[in-house]
Amino acid sequence: MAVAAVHAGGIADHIHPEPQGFVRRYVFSLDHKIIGIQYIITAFVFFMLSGLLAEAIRTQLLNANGGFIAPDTYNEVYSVHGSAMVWLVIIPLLTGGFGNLVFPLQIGARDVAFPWLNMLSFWIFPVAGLMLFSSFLMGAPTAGWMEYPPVSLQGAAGTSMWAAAIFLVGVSSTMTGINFVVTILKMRAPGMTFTRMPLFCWGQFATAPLLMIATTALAAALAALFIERQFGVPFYDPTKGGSPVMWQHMFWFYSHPAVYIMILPAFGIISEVLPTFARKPIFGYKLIAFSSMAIALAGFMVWAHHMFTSGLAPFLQLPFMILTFAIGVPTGIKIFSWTATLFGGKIHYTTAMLFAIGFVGLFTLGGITGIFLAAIPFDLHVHGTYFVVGHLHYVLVGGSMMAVFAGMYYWFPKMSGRLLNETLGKWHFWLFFIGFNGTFIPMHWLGVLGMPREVATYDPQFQFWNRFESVFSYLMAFAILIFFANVLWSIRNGKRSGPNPWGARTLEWQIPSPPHYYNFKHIPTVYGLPYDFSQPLPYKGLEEELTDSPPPVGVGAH
Amino acid sequence: MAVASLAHDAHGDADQLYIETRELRLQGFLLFLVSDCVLFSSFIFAYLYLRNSGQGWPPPGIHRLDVAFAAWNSVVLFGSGATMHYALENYKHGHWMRYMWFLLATIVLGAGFLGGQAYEYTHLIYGEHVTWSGSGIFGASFFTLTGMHGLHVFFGVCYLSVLVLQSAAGVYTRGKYFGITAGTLYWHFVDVIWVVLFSIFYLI
Amino acid sequence: MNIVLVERLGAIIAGIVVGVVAFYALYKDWQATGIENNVFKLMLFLLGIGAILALLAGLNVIGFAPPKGA
Amino acid sequence: MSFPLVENRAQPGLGAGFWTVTAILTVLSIAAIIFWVTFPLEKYLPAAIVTARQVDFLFRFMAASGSALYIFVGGYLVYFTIAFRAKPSDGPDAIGLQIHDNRKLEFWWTVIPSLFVILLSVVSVRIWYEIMLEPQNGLVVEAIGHQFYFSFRYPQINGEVTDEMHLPLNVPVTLNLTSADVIHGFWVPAMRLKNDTVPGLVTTIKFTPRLAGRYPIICTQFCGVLHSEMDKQYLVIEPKPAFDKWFAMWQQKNARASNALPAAGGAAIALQSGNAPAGKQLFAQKCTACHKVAPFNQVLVGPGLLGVLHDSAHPNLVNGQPATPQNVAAILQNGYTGSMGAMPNATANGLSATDIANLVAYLDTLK
Repeated sequence: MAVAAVHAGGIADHIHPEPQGFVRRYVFSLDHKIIGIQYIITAFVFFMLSGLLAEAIRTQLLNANGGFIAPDTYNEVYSVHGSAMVWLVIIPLLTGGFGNLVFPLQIGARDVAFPWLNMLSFWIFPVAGLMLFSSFLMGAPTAGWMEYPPVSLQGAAGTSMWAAAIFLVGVSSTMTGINFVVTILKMRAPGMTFTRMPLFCWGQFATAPLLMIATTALAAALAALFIERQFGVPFYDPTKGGSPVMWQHMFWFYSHPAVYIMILPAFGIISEVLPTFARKPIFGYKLIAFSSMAIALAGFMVWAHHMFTSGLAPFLQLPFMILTFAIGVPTGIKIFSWTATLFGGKIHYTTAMLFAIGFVGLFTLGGITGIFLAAIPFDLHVHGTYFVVGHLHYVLVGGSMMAVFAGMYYWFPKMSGRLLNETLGKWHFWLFFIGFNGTFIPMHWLGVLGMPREVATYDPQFQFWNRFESVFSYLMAFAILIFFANVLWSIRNGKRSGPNPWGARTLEWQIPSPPHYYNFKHIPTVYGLPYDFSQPLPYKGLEEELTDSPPPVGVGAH
Repeated sequence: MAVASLAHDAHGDADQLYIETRELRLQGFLLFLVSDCVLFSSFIFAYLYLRNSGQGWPPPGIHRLDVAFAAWNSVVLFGSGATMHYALENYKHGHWMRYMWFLLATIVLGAGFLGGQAYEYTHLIYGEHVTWSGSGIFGASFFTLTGMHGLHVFFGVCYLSVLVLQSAAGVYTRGKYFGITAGTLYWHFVDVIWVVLFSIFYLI
Repeated sequence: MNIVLVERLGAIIAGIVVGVVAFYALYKDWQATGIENNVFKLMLFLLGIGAILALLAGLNVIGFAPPKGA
Repeated sequence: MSFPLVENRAQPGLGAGFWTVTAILTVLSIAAIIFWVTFPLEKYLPAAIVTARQVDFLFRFMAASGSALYIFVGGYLVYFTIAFRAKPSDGPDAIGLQIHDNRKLEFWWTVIPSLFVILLSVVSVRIWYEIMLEPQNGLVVEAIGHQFYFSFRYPQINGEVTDEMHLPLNVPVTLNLTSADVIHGFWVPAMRLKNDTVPGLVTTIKFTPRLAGRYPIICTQFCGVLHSEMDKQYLVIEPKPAFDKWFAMWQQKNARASNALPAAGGAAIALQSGNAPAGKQLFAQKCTACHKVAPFNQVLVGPGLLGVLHDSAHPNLVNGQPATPQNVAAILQNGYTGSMGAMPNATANGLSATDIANLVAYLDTLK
């Protein structure tokens, strides 16, 4: 891959003058770091909103005949909870938030390839989020985040609003995907070949094509649903010749790559945090990098393992089962490599490290129940039950959200120049860990015994475990409130962190935090993988970064 | 045509920064076309899935489409593809007037294709009462797919007419003409999509 | 001061403040060229339109008000 | 000059602590395997059909191997975190062993999981075959999903059974599933088996009941506001004599109830010989909205009509009558409101007697 050769006045040297005025610096900013923080803040607002919905669900399930909210309101609550968490919290946080904030710094670029496209894709996201939550005013979607027709065809007006909102978020994801692919391919620092790129960038490089290709497949399905609901064009309505199973194909063809969009950046975060706090290089760099690509590619070929019970021809289900088992192997390699990274290290128990180790522990459990679900005979038993709900929360909350918390504690100093409070962080971790496990372990057992998914009332025999889960879910919610308090408190009076509080070796820690708007005064040249702590840093040209000499502004300014 | 050659032709008055950002913009635009292509292929999957899940095709009560007329319409569109290609080549070699004529020819042919589509739609809807939501999965898939393609062609025609105005106003110089390259790529993309749509709707 | 009035007042004030900021910034950067600035101007214009809509909604000019009884 | 990724760093011994922990983890995982193998799953969830036990076996196999794997991974994770912590004596910038990778270890932890994946695939496919290749020739029952209840159709009982589904012991069953409105999920946890009832599609599950008892039927695919209420119906598996008594009771009940058509041949419609091409023309105008010219199980609203008058194995008409030209003509004349929607009668369709004759003649040509 030809590395962007350095010519006089090229992208590497071009520093545009500092943006002036409040609107240009903070509202419609072109700076990937500000856009990253905007993504993170908006995503955490939506995280709080759909977290409230989650607690409404748990309160409703406190007793077998419900009674907290009416059944149709309950259906709206869990549908918007699912949709908001997937499309408005985890995907934007991992791809838009951390993606924008960190990986351009790590590859030694001044900004992403198309800053205006970055700004545009951010500003679509809060609008789409408000559209999704406004669907409550007109009868929100009730058929879960999957919205299977024909039920979703009978839904209230909110289902069309849901389709439009998710279409918009899809457009924003596609634009981010294009932006990131071009940035990683073309704008790495000179000397940074692919095998010298930090693993978080590998995570983004594996995710960006998924963002770009898979999302448009969903856009077509949503457009067809919208047209059918508004103009009666029969795509999915069986009485007019359409086929509801077709929606499932088109939806899951997007949604399985989407779950890999939600976990590959999380793998990237963990592969950055673990070696830094174990003070030793990541174990098996090449294997982790290539297994991310393998997972991203295989993600396109397994979508029908969500449809083993929906009338798919029996012989057609076998390849999907075996391919899904096969994806377990690269994921296993990553988990073993992370565990091996801790071997022989000097481990510092910072909160980010606790979350990273917690991630490896919990995600592995989610991965194993995923293999259970991939086996057709067992899936015929537990499809559409709380076993599935347990599995997906283990990989999404125990996986992606733990990695997001690890990322927040790790990169908050780089964002704001201040450290998050460690004692509050420890409280947050331990209460979250206990609350999370208490909430989601019993779900596996309820699923096997016979509690179906998406139900407002259930068989009284499951009442004990449901109450057990609800109590622990309150504990988990309280832990997350501690996190928000920690962030709000630390912005003003957290300990000053300086450029490199963790002694990390990737490029973003060699420049002041928060970094200048132009990131690097002179783009460094990279001549090695930075992870070996016993070697000097493999970068050249970073001498002036920490001095306060003025940047060479205006060279080649257009 | 080698994509790289598009970006590395005569530099003219473009400075180093423009050359490097042009490569980025070219790659970004191509990836946009890829994602748009996935949008079409998802709808094509839906059409083919519906087609062989139901009864014979076209469904009873709907006649086969008029292949002859559509074939002529496609020739018009492919012709506009050719004129667009010549427009770009002439621009690169500096024959400015010929570039303008070929660009105008592309716009006329593109509009002609849209006219042909409009005629076929009115004939189908009012003549044979085959409507978008009224005639089952045939109406749904045919009108949605060809309609979406038609919208893309319409947007292409608008973009090219803006291109004509900009070229007349002298926006594009010897070295800086990415707008024209993007327009050509988009137009060829729209042609390729029509090749696929024409074959799956009219030929099989 | 019932809730409807509070909402209307909020909409009017926000509409005015955001509208003024948006159109002032738009006026100041009107000459800027280049794709980044053009998109920036487009977003400012949309923000201004949104502010005007909020203002009109606040003044009860547009938007269906809930019937008197509700 | 790039940094070679080699492991010539001083390769430390694994240390005594490592092997003691490994021993403990092995004991723990053996205990976990024993736990899962001996776990009395059937005490909590009876195994109502023959293949339920195979699914339990697969569950125990995966649970045991999964627990063992998780105990090792989790165990080493916790052990390394505690054993290799930065002790205060190490000083602030102490660094760990700079191991980049270990080709041999990486080789084994790619090969072993791949072998396990192959083993798991073989086990799963074998059990999947047993579920799919259940005998065909048993009792054929239809379960139809409605918004918020399941109804069942048995051969020789005309009309539908809407309260409970009864099945005789040890008689292979072929259950055809379809739906009248939206997608439901027909699941009996005791059978470890489920399938969605998709409107416009007939899916089948085959099984052989082995244990008498009353087992709940639960809807697992969201189907509307009262989806959570759709767990009130039961599948009752009982010995043959009890089943026959129940079956006979329902035959009388439905025979009296269905007044749509007299049970016997009834007043046979005076059927002249119709002209098929005219019938074909009529069929295209009037019938294609709900019927396809396709095999019986290709359901649009009504079933496919290919070979309706010729296919001996063709189930009888929706009103329970055998598919003879007279009965088809009768149903065309009088229409029928069944579970799958309403078949309009002749007046609603605007069919004269000759039209009916032409249609029947055309249906006759559909081999």
